Amino acid sequence: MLLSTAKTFKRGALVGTIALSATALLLTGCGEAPPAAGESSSQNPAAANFLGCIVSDSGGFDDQSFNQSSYEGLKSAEKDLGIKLKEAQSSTTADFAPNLATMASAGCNLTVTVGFLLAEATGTAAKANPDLHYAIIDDNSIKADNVKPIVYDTAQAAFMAGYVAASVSKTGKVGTFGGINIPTVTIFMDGFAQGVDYYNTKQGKDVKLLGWDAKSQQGSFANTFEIIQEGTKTTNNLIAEGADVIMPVAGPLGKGAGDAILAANKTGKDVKLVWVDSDGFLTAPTYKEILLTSVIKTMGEAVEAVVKEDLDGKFDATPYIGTLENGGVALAPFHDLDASVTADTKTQLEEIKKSIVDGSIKVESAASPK
Amino acid sequence: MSGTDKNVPAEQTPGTPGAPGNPGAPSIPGATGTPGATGAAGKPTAPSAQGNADKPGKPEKESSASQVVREIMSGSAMISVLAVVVALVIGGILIAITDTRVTTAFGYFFGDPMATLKAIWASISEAYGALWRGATYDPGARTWQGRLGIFETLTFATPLILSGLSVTLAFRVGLFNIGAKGQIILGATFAGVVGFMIELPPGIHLLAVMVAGAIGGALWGGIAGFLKAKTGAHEVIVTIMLNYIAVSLVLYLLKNQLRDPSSSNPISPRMHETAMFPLLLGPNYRLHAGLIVAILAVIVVSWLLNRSTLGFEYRAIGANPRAARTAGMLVSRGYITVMLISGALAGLAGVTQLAGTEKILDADIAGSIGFDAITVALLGRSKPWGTFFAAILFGAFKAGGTSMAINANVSIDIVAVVQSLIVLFIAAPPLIRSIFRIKEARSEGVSA
Amino acid sequence: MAAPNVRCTSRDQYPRRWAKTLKLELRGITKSFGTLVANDHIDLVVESGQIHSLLGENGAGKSTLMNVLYGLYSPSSGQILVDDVPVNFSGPADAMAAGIGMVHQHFMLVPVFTVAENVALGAESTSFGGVLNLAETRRKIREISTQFGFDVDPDALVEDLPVGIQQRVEIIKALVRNSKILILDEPTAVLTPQETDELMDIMGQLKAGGTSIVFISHKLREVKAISDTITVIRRGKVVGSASPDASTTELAELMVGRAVNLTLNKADATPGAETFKINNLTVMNDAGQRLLDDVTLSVSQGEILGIAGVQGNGQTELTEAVLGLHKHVLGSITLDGKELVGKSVRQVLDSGVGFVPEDRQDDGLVGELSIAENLILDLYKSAPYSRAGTLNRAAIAKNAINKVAEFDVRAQSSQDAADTLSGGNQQKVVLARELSRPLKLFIASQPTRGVDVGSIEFLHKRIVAERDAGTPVVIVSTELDEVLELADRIAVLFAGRLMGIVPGKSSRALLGLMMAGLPVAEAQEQMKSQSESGTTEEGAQP
Amino acid sequence: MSIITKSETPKVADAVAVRSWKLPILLGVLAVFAVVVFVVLGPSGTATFRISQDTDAWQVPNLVVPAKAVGVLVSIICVALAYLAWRQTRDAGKIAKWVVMTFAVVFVVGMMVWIIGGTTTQNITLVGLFSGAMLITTPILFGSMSGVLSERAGVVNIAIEGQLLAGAFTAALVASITGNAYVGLFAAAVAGVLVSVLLALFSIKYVVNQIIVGVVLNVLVSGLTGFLFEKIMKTKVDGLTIYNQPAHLPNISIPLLSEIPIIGPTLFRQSIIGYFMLILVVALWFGLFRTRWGLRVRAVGEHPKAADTVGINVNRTRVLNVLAGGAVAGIGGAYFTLVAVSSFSKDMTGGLGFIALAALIFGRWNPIGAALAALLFGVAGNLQSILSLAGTPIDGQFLAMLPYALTILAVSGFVGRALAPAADGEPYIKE
Repeated sequence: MLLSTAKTFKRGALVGTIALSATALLLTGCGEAPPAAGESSSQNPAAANFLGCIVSDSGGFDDQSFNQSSYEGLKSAEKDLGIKLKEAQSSTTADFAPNLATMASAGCNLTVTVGFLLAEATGTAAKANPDLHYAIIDDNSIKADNVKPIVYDTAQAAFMAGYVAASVSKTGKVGTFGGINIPTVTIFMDGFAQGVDYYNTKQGKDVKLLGWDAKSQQGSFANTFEIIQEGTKTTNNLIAEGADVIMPVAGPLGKGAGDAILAANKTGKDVKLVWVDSDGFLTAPTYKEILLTSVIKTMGEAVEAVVKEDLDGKFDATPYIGTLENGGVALAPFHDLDASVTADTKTQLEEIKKSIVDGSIKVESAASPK
Repeated sequence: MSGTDKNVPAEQTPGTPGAPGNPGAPSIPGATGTPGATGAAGKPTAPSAQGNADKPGKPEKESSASQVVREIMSGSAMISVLAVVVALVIGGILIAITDTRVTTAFGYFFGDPMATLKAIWASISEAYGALWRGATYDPGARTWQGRLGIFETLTFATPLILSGLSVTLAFRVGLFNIGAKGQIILGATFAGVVGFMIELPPGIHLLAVMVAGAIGGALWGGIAGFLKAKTGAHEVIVTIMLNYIAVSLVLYLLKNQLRDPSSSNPISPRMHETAMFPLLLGPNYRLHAGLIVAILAVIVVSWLLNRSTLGFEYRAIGANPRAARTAGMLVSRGYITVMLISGALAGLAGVTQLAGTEKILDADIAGSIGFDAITVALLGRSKPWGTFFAAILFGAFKAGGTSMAINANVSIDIVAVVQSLIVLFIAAPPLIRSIFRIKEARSEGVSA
Repeated sequence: MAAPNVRCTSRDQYPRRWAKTLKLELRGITKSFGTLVANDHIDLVVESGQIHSLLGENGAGKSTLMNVLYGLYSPSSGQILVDDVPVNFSGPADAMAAGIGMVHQHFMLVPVFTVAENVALGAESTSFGGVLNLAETRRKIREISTQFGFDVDPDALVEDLPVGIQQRVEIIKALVRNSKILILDEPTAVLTPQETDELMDIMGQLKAGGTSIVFISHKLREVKAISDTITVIRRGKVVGSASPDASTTELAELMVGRAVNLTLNKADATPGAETFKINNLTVMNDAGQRLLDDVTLSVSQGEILGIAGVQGNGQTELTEAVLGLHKHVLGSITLDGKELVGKSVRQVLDSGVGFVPEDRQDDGLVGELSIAENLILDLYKSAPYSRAGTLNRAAIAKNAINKVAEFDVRAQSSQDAADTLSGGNQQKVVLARELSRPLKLFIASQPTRGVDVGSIEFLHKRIVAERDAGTPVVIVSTELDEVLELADRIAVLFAGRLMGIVPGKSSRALLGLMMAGLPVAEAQEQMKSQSESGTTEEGAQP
Repeated sequence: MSIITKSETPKVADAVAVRSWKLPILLGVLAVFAVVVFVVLGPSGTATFRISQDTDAWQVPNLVVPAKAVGVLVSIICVALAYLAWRQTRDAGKIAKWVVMTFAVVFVVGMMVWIIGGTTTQNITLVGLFSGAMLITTPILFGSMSGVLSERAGVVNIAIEGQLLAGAFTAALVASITGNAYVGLFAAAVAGVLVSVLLALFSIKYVVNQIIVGVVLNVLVSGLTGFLFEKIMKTKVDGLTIYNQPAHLPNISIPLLSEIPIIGPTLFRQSIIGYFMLILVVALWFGLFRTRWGLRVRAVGEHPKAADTVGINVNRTRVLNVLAGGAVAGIGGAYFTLVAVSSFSKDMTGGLGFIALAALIFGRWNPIGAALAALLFGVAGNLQSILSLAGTPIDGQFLAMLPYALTILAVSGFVGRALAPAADGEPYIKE
């Protein structure tokens, strides 16, 4: 930590703001002025005029979930394709419409909106600006020529996660909890539940799932996507109830869950974490040692792809539905905990994936995109 | 409370820290509201009876021109303007020192000092430029809506006017209504029930929605008023708690009774077209007829406070509930009715949000309006028209803040910083005076 | 957290409490608040071991001066010398360290603390680490109590104690701090005549022990009775000094600055029908304690009934119950045969009751509202001041101009806030409002408290005029002089009970005994036996 | 003296004629509720309370009770007590304290059994309930101690939320930069003090209404931390948000004590902040009621003028107390980012500062009372989470309302009268 801090001091970028120490300021103030440089040249002249924009929901771009993944997708489009980027975070529902309006008046060629909550505002903005393109993540309700819905059948990948979770559980209990009881969350939990059930049927075991009852669609929810310690609290309770593999579906609260597990493992437990949305091994390396796997939604890739299509003049409004088949959803590698998953299980997972793709295993969730 | 008569040694009377020099000037918000004076203890430390006899008349007025100038300079209007300026300057400093261009340029400050200054200028002018253009007029914007940000400003101001009035009115009766948030939520919920569950002919429908919203807000405000009147429960605590309860309640309803049946998300169906405020400037702008409702509300509240017997009761209760009671006014009824009206105003703010801009009810309908309402009322010095202009200023901050966040990449959180600083400075005129070295118009014994 | 400038009286000094006396001198003390000069070049010498009285009207600047002396205010100019050494007080701690103690007019006791805690506060005995050692304080309290014959329980909560005892606690507080100069600010305001006499005794004992006393009062009789020297203050200036032998009239003229008529010229009452009756009135607080217990009395038209008693013996409750301000009321109150109990304040006022509350600032006026608005504070709903819920500003302004002129309210403009007025003018506003409509009953509590002598005369005349117009009048006052002056009959309340009703010309001694809790028959009995044995008390002369 | 001593005080009388029916009515309603809900709608089967965790060295057997039978028993007791309360009110004008206390305890037991019996799993870990509650209780408790400190001295502290948030933010930032959690902890205390400086400056020096200052400071801190979070903490260096990866405070188990059932895991397996909290509560209670400092602080909060006349510097006492409160709340804020979770997020205090205010009132401005109230709110909050795991039919939103509803009842006088220090919120101005 000290080392990395030292590195930053050299960078000099943020030092002045943070350290506020006169000495540091003097030291850094003695640097040399850089040569006046022109704008960095972009690879593609068309791209340089292309404005890609993104509007988050109240989770913000650091939610380690769909806002972040989508944002990173657009970021890599900026880097890879050379487009320009504008971003807006919404802190309340009332921010959606004005954010979208400002994007339109700034002339955004493509605006990505993240989350079903933005559907109303996105629909309105798309109607008002028929010449601009929109893509909305996790919503398939808007029917318009200039709006591309991007949705995921996440239950498919979550099914595999449920299966593998059940297989590694020593206590015979696995757990999950959500941020808020909404479809984009419960679809994970439905798939996970069915994966556990499938494992029980196949292996003749009785692994219990805590925190979600697929039949009644009721379960454990933190009622927030923002207050991280609620994730810690819920995870502690799951651990106390005996769960030893836990899948939080609550954006930033996943960090709270990870912290709870790290703390519990210090007291002699052996609890594992299943990350969602992105590969947690890469996005949340703090939890490497407890990370069993992740249920990935490839939103970043999807966003970048849509940008590329639009840039190439190939924008179309057909919904993109991410599945195991097209790689839109996937189960991440086991990374450091590879050893905890038996070879048998790995083989079975491969078979399950095939069966889901060919339809012989039906993963059903009320929340699955139609 | 800040400096009204009661807690000051009587001899000190004319002009206390809270009351700016100008004799006719409004005392600062807290002074008019005196929530604390009626609060927990309710017994002001009365100055000695003997001392009161010492209270002098007003000192004679100078008539020189310089005196006039000084009066204007130290008057409340000038304080307000200067408070805004200081807050913006502090905001600008924050923007500059967190801008990587500035910090980078500072890295070679001694090599090229101008570069740092240029970077600071670029950083601040970009941010505030975007703020200004977003709030008023932006010739470079692509869409008409973006070009005339002034209408966005008014759109944002609409619920702020109504909820600000809600806080203002309660202030004047000595109650501190922190519950605008809950009242907005309840107002919007009631309005929603009428707006998307019932079909009515145009005109009547909107009217019914407004009435329902007002009732919803009044109900929530009324609880606090009732408990204050009947049990003495401090309205600040009760309204804060009611805010949380309102959020939980509406979340529950949105998951069950009020949920859009075609969706499994906790949001309501869309309002019927007949239940919505007509757009004032066509589909290009979000500005809706709710603004007219808000302006009418300002006029009504202004009349209520200054010209009506009810308002006379309210002012008397707010300034001295015991004297009001002795004069035959029903203080508890005053508390209840004012919280009903105050709640109804906040409820109407919820209606303008739902039936004006949002169209769909979700648990977040109140956004930050509830707390902004408090700052708006404070900035407006608890006067109806003051609240109106304060709401427009904050609406401009909101509209401009969006543009600033997107076009200058400055987080909109800075707006909250600037707004709260404005209120702090306005509440403490001596601080602003000392910053600008303004002498007070009249000599007085301040200093605590 | 201990404020460093607090110097606790060290224990080894304690036995020497009476060993030394102090002389106090004020030279050219001036204290101004903004443009107001409360004290103007005041010179004063208090010789050691003397009782020096400071006489002045309400608002003459006595309290301000004493607050300067006690370090609460810092003087704008001038010097304080203790034993000829100039001192500079930055706070009460310094004054206490210099040996000055003060018993404030409004007791400076924390109601929810015990006696011991109050006495300890600021001069705490502590053991290791700042832990309170109240045992030491209790011991000191008992010691002083024994010496002066106080009966004070160190562990009683102050809020449960009667005011007389609270005053003892204040004196103990000063003595524990080794005060050699004691300032008593209007100490008799809350006492019965007998308690006043006892206080005089204590002052005598203290003086004998070497303590110098500054006695502040506007009551000529007391000042004459106890002082060694008298200094008179008017409008912030020393206007003269006098010996205790000076005549009452001389002192009064010195104090007021002109010839004053100490007795009110009023005709004898010509009582008419008994229109106002109180029967078996009991008032309770929320806890069920009886603040007023089974009181029965009646008042006739054209008669003034004075209600005497030490503050806090049910007078406030009596008047407030008539107005309808109390929740728990048993019995009946009738005016012209109509029951008032259970009616709202509005209804009571509308039935023709004029009411002047005890505390005009808290209950009588809304300071932030204008004088004009205060003049219609309980009339705003009636014509011509409002119509259909809308205020008629012109009528309100016109009324204000008339009333200000009639009652001689000294204000720049009737649109000024009421709290810019002086106490006397505020009281005039309240009386102007209450006397400006046809009344069937007029009740005034402490009608002249804190009012200068000039205004007192005026207000008294207005009240008598109301009586002469045929209105039944009830006057509540803790100033026995005022009751004696105004009342045609006097009722005495003690601990919420009526001790009896006596004629307006009754003796001070009799009233004093009743105020101390003796029913009228017993009091008369005791008077008789005392006059037989020839031990007439000093305060017994009317 | 004779006359005074023999005289009665005016406050003699009997208390018969004035009765408050608030409490008997409340108890009656609850008793009816108990009969209807616990008996008529009561679950069959058992309710299991697990007392030990499987990792505990000292295992205590589970407590298993028949739900319906307990429901019947509880209802009978509740009805009987409500009747007793009614009779006592009628006859004596007031209710004996034990009646209300017993009623409360019995009712809560009945409620718990009913809820647990109604869940699908019909069991609950008590240790999980309490130790998990600490996650919420700790910041609430620190916040309410900040409130105790400033309000006992007469300054209303609505800015607790802001103090907590400032502490959480600063702890995260400084602990990230320095890599040392203890430095972060110290910085958090400083940040809390800085918020207090503003509170003191505006409310004491400029005598601005204390509630206004508090409300505005909350907005200010929220905006400021939000802004700096966006501008600084989100900065990534080599893909890592290096300004938002605070070092953690380790948990320290106290040998033996940590093995006591329920209490051990709840109180004696905590970080240094947790132990500081325990000490703080006791120290504040002792300090306030047993030391010179406390006597003076209470005097300043009750009757500042009286304190002034005995040489206590009222405004200095107030300022120092407000500052100390800020430090305490700042440390409470550090708990969020140094113990509870491992990074800062916007507005992460989520209104716990306001609940701290509620706990302060609920606990009647007494450190011990406020601590118990904080525990109650923590348990209520965690119960919601645990019950949703156990599969309760009760909607979580209603449990979420519980602390707020309780607070309203408390300030309305249904749960005992809450009396603030007499001069709380009153500025003290002397010439």
